[in-house]
Amino acid sequence: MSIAAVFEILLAAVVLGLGIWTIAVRETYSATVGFVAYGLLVALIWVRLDAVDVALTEAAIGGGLGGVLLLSAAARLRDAEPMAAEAPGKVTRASAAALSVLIAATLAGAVLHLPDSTPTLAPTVVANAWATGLANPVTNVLMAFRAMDTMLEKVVLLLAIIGVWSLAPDNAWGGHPGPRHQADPDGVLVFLARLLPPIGIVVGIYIFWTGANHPGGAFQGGAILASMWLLAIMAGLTDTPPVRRRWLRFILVAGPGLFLVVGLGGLWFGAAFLAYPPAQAKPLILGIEVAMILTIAATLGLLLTGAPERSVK
Amino acid sequence: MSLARDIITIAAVSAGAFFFLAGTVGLLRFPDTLTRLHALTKADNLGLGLVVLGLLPQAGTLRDGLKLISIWLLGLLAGATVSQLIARTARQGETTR
Amino acid sequence: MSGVTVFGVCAAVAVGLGLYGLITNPQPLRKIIAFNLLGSGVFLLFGVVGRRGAASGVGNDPVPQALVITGVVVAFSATALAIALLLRLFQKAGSTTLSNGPPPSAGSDPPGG
Amino acid sequence: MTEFLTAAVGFILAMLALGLVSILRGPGDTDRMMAAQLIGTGGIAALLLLGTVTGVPAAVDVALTLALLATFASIAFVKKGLTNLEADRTGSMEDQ
Repeated sequence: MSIAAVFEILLAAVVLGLGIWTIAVRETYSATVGFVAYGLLVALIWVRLDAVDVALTEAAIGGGLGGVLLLSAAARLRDAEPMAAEAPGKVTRASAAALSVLIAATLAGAVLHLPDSTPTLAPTVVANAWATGLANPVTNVLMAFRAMDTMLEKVVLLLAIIGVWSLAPDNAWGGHPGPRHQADPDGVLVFLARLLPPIGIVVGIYIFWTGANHPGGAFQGGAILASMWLLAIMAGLTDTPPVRRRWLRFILVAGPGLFLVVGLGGLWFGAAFLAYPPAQAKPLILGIEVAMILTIAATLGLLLTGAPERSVK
Repeated sequence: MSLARDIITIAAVSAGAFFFLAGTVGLLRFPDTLTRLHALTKADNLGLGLVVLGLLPQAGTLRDGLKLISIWLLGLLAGATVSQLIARTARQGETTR
Repeated sequence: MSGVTVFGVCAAVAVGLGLYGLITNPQPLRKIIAFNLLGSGVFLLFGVVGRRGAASGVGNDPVPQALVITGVVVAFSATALAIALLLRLFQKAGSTTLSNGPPPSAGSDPPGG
Repeated sequence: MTEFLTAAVGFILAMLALGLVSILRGPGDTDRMMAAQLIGTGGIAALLLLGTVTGVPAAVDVALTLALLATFASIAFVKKGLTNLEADRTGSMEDQ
C-alpha cells in the first residue's frame, strides 16, 4: 500500500467520522458545528478528485454558508431541544439501520464494479471550447453548453427567497430580516468586520474573474461576497435592508433577467434559445456573470438572514 | 538549484508539521478552554506559516507565491481576532455560571 | 485508481448515514442536517464517477462537475426555505414537532445548564 | 519529494483529526467554537500541500476561499454561541 493510499483512507475516515458525529451527537449545536467541519473538509476530497470548481463551491456554499444557516437555526431552536418521547422505537431504528446499510452497500458495490469503458463527455467539451473562448471547461458547461440549467437554477434561488419572504408575519411585511446586531465600538469583532471585507471583496472578484480560464466562477465569488456582507451585519456595522426596497429587488432579478434576455436574443437573432454567436460569446457570458455575481451575493446573504422580522420604522 | 529548494521545503514543512503536533498535544492535554485556545491559535498558525514557507520554493510563479503568503496573513488575522472573541465568550460563560 | 475506490465507498457510507439520520432523528432540524449529509454523499458519487471519465487535459469530467455545482446551489436554496418554514412553525406553535398530537410541555422549559 | 509531501499531508491531517476529536468532545460550547479555527489553519495547510502533491495549482484558490469562509464560520460560531449563553442566563434568571 502506497503513502497516497494511506492518506486517502485517512481523509475518508476523518470526513466520515465527522459525518457520524453529525448524526449521532445529542445536542443540535454540536451537530451543526460538526457539519460545518464536514463541509469544509469535503473540499479536500474534491481537490483530490481533481474537481477544483466543486471544491470551491462545496467549501463556500456547502460548508461555510450552509453550515452557518443551520447554525443560526440551531441557536434559535435551542429551547425546543430534544424530546426523548418522540424518538422512534427500537424496531424503527433497527429497520432504518438495515435499510441504510443495504443502500450504502448497494451504492458501494455499484461504484466498485463500474464497467471499465467509461462513458465521458470530457473530450466533447474540450473539443468545443473554441466556441466560447473560455478555457475553463466547467464554466463552458455551466454558461454555454448547459446554460439552461444554470438559468433555471437562478430561478430556483429567486423562488426560494420569495418563499422565505412570504413567511413574514403581517406586522413585519416588507421589513428588515433578522435581528439588529449592536456594534461594540471598541470590540474585536467590529475591527475584523472593518478589515476583512475589503480583502474578501477582492478575493471574491478574483475568484469570479479567474473562473473564465481557471477553476472559479460567479457562484463561488458570490458566496464569498455574501459572507463578507453577513460579517458586517453580524458585527452591527450595517443593518439588513428592508425587503420592500426597489433596488434590492432589482438586484435580485438582474442575473436571471439578463440571462433570459440574452437567451431570447439567441432565439431572435441566432439558432436557438441561449445560442450565443461565437464572436460575441465571451463578452456575453462575462456580462451575464457580472450581473449574476451581484444577484448571487444578494440572494445568498438574504437567504441566510431569513424572513423579515422587524417593520420599517 | 532544485536540490537546495527541496532541502528548504523539507526542512520548513517538517518544522511546520512539528508545530502542528505541538498544537494538537496542547489541545489534547491542556485542562481548560483558555489554555487550549492558546495552543490552537499560536502553534497552529506557526505551523501554517512554516508550511507556506516550505511551499514557496515549489510555487511556479510570483503570483502563486504572493497568494500563499496572503493566505498565511489571513490565517494570522483570523487567529488573532477569533481567539479574542472565543476567550471573551469563555470568560463570560464562567462568570454567569 | 485507488482514490476513486476509497472515496466511492466514503460517498456510499455518507449516503447511508444521512438516510439513517433522516429516518430516526425526531427533530426536524436534525432531519435537515441529515438530508444535507445525504446530498453531499450523492454529489461525491458524481465526483467519483466523473473522475473515472477524466480525459487529456481535464482531470475530472466537466459535465458531472457542472451538475454537482448546480445541485449544491439548489440544495442550499431548499435548505434555506426548509429552515425558514421551521422557524416560522416554532414562532407560531412554540414547538417544532411534526406530529399531530398536542405539543409536549417540555418544549417551553429553559434547558438545564 | 512527492512522497515526503504526501506523508506530511497525512501527518497534518492526522493531527487535525485528533484536534477535532478533542475540540468536539467539549466539554463546553466554547471549546466547540474552535472547530472552524482549527480547520482554518490545519485544513488549509493540508490543502496547500495536497494541491502541490496532486498537481492542482488552483488548490491555492480553494485555500484562500477556505480561509475566508472558516473565519466567517468562526465568527458565526461565537456570535450564535454567545446568544446561547445569553439565553441560558436569562433563562436561569427567570427561574429565580
